[in-house]
Amino acid sequence: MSLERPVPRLAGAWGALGLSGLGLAGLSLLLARQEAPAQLGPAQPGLWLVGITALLLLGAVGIRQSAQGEGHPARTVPAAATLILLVLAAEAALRAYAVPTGLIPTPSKVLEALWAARTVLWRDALTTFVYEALLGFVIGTLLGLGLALLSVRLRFLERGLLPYAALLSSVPIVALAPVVIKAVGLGVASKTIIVAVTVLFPVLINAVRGLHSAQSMHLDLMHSYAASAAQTFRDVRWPSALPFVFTALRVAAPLSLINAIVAEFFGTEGRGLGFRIQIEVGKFGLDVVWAAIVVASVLGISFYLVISLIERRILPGRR
Amino acid sequence: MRKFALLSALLAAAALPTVQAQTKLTPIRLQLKWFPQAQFAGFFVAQAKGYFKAEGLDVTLLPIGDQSPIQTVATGAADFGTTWITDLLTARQQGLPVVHIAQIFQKSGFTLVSLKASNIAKPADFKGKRVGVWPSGNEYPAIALLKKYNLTTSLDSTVASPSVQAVTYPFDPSIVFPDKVDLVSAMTYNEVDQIAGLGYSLDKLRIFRASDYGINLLEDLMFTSQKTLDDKDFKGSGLSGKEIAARLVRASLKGWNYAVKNQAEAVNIVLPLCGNTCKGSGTRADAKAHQTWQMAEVAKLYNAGATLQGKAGYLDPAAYKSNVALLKGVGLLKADPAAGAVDYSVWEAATKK
Amino acid sequence: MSEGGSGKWVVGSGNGQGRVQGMTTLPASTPRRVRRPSNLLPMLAVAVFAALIYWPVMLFANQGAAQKALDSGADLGCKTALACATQLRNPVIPAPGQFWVGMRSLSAQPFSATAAPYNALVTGGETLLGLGLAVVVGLALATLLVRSRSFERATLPWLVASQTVPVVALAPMLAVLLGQAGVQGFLPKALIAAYIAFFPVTIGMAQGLRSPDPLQRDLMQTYRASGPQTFLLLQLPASLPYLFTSLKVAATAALVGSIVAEISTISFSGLGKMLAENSRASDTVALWVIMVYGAALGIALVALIGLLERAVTRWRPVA
Amino acid sequence: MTHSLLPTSHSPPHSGPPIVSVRDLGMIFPVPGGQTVALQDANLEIMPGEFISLIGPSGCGKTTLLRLMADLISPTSGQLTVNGGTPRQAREARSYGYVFQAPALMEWRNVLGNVRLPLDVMNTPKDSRAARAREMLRLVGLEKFERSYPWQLSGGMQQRVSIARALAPGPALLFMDEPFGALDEITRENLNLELLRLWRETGKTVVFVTHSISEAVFLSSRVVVMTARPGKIEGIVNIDLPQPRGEESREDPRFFQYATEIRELLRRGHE
Repeated sequence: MSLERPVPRLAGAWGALGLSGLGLAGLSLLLARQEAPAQLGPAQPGLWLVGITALLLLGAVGIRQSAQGEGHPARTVPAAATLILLVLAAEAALRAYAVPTGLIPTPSKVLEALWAARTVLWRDALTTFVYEALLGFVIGTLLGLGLALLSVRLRFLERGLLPYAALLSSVPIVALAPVVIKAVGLGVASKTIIVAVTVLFPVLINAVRGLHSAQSMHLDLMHSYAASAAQTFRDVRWPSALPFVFTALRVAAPLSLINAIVAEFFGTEGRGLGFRIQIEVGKFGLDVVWAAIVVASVLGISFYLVISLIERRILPGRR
Repeated sequence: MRKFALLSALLAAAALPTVQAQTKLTPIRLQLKWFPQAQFAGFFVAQAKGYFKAEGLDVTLLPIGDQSPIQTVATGAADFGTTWITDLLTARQQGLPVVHIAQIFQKSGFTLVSLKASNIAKPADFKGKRVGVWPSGNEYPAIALLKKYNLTTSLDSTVASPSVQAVTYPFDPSIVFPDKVDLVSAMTYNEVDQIAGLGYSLDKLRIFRASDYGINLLEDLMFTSQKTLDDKDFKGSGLSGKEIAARLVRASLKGWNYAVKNQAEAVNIVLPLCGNTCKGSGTRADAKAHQTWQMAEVAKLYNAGATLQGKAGYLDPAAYKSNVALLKGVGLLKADPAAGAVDYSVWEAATKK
Repeated sequence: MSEGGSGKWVVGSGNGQGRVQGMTTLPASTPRRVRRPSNLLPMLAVAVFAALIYWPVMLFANQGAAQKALDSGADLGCKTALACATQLRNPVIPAPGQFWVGMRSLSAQPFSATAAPYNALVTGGETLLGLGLAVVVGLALATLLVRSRSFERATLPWLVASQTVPVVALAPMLAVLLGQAGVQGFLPKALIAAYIAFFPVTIGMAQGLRSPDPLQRDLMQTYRASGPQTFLLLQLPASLPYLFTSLKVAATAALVGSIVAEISTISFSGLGKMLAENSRASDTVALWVIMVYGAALGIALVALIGLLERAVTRWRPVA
Repeated sequence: MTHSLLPTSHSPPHSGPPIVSVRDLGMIFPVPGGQTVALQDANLEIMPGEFISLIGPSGCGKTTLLRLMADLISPTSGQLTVNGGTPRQAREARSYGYVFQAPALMEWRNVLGNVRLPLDVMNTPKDSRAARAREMLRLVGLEKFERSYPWQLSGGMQQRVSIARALAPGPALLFMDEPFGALDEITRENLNLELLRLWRETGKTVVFVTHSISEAVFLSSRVVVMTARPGKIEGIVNIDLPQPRGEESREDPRFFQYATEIRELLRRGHE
């Protein structure tokens, strides 16, 4: 579709990117002196903003040029440069407008908080990610797969239960959190259960869909070999179901972390990223709040990537 | 002829604003700290009785859930707000230019409640117990109280083995009490009655009022942003922000004075305004009864301290100083707030005192 | 519940996703067009079974809570845990009678400010507006992604990352910032819903815009069709089925978004606001009623999108 | 777009300048780790009114040659003129119709809408589009199906729609890339007859890519035999069977001679 120049012009790209990045970093440093304002609103925000926008545009040109071609840098530089430039621009803009930390912290403040609160955030992440999200994810997946196998074997169950599962999957599960926490308690277990329930339905629905996706030609082939039901399952049904299951898992992975955090808003025993966010919001420690969000985000992406990696390992050559 | 008519119409339109400046009401958004309930009776009364209008103000009262009103005011989404002093001072520490202008409640209504059967007789007994607190900035009275008795909580991330296990939950005491915690947070005017509604009549409860133990962290106060106070012509009203603030405080205090004197009437004004939050819980799930309780309790918080000396709305400097000391003690404040944190001139202009 | 008989050309099969590796579920092609027996009877049987076990499950859940309350000396107006189980004022699971009373009291005057139907309509409206915004943004982003490889390389990783950010943590701040810009009331919640919904829509649309086969593109080239003509006559109609599939996924998420936004921002109405209020007032029965309304709303939204899909993509064979 | 579709006196071949002229044409595709010579030193002239078939094994460059003529790709060497200009000019003048291996119909347009598509794109007068599309449908015998959607038609019917679509703007030149390759033998022979009738009635020049020797002999006035690796033109066979042709033409002894000749050429290229 897009007619892009075939000649990589990385050299020019580096120039534009470097200039833009250095400019934005310089602006931020210049503006650093303008901290601790008496009130919202800068001296000359318009002027600063024009500068920031101009540098961003320059960076955009650089990003465009660096994205040409098929080399490794052409595939990695643009995304990295986008992040770096946007972070720098946010830093400069927030400083130009002298936005207080209690409202939106500058990226540098968030980085500082990330470092200063590293042990606390590490413990919180451990609770939220490992015990709530990951455990709930595993339980929900296993339950979903089990139910899927069961309902594929028992047609009655499939026809009676699955329509409800599909309906339930369009129910906002957050509404469940207060009730589960009330019934189960404030500890980690209630969050694990909530995550498991949110993972269960998509896995169940996709697994059943996948188990039915086997091509009839393949099934006929197995039939012609007089293969047993177990063999047919192992060699045809299960492999054709896997891509569907992995699609559900990839969606569910980051979602399980987010749901664990949401569930923590409804009660904790004093641990977890959701708990930390609530506590720090109360103190207007928004730098720590954003640090927690960054941690959650990085964990969510990593979880997603790991699932994708496993998928590629298990389904070689299918993607 | 036509041309002339048009011209005169234009002239009239141009003249209008100056003529209307006296009669046109200035729109004001006042951010309450919670959903509508008798906790804010004074403001609702001022609204219903036309006290705001008499001051030339057209006030919209905004409700909020468990967030801080500070942010809505600091960003200009609201012009004025009510909040707790802890909230205001921590916000200022983080660079949010908000200013205290009037103190409505002169006494803290924060309590920790336990069952008498659990044999917790004094704060020292809290050691090793489980305490339920509300996150998002409402946990500090509890922390300060515990701190006073050298107890540490799991809310403090620097403490390796806390002597009290704190749990967080979203306000509803029935989620945790009494099976999941030994002590539960409760405001005298709200949750105490809710707990009673769960089937624990007051004689079965032991109520530790923070104020009884010298932890009198002030609650509902009125504040605004520095920007509003510095405004020379607030929203084109021709009046300065300070003058508007003074009028708002004057009308609000008038409302409050009326509400605490005529509690039944105030409750009747509040009832149609609050939705599902009006009702208590359990056996006391009756909106009117619960709001009547609330009004009576709130009146006690209003009629205390400076109010008793005829200075309703005044922030007693001694109380303020002890509040700051408390918050520094629990590590929430790193230093004394700048002098600009409290602006007494608004209250003085409002009360002519 | 399958997308049965969607025709050969809906090629998304749960794994092949072209350049964009989305996190969204895909239109599954289950090309069998066999008339299956009605699910009504099995569904009914499952419903009856669920109704039958509801009572013992409810008794079990509430009896424990009642026993604990009685043990701690509460006066519940009943003597034994079993007797109390059906009349707790804030039960873990409401007895059918309690639920019915709660349902009636919250639905009696359907359009009063405290009634569930009215608030469900508000939430539904916010969600629909959010979905509408998501479609606009998603279409714009998808067009850019498909048109420009530079844009795709620079932004796609961050679009994926945006979905790992716990929006609930951001919702209050987002609402405050929007409030500063004068955006208040209905719109901030719709925007938060849109934030959640835009990603699946973007990925679905990008896939859809790429879905026309090369021959169809060549055909347009032989006509010397302009870029906009190819877009309007080929790519856009080809992407519609993908759009609706992704919208169904997005609808539930957007609903969660607007409910959470109602809980955590200044809100005068909506199911989320009701949820917050009633949770403060310890009214569990009301929470259950609101949950049921939320579930019905989720199902209604998905059904509405399904209807719209049938109306817009009338060329597709009926399953 | 001025070409009439109505039966004209069938202009005899080899009159006037060639409508397509191919000179020393070469096409090289880059592939991972090297390059593929898809077409080498191709030379060919196509006269107005001719029915030319390109035949050869997979990879002999026959589709490449057709796509070069249609300006769907650009050559790496040599000259190519179509309709007296460059292929690009020919495409931009919308002077040819193209029928693909698959029908490539728009699933969301009904049969009539699909035939109307080129008219919509080319912005012909709005009020005449539907009439024109119906006329084309009549020509391929599908006038009763104008409201059907593609999925409701058989493969053969779909391909007929795509032929009607290619004819709709009234081009003088028709490029057909194995249009009947995916169809069964009976359907294919029927469509062959129908195509011949269309060719006779409309006087178009057809360039037709096929795998099938008998199809090529039956349809063409000349058959261009191509061989693979590298793709090149092995020889050109004049098919001198009488017109109009019908089922009986397949029984003609010369039919078999031509088929044998083509087979020999193909074999020679294979060795």
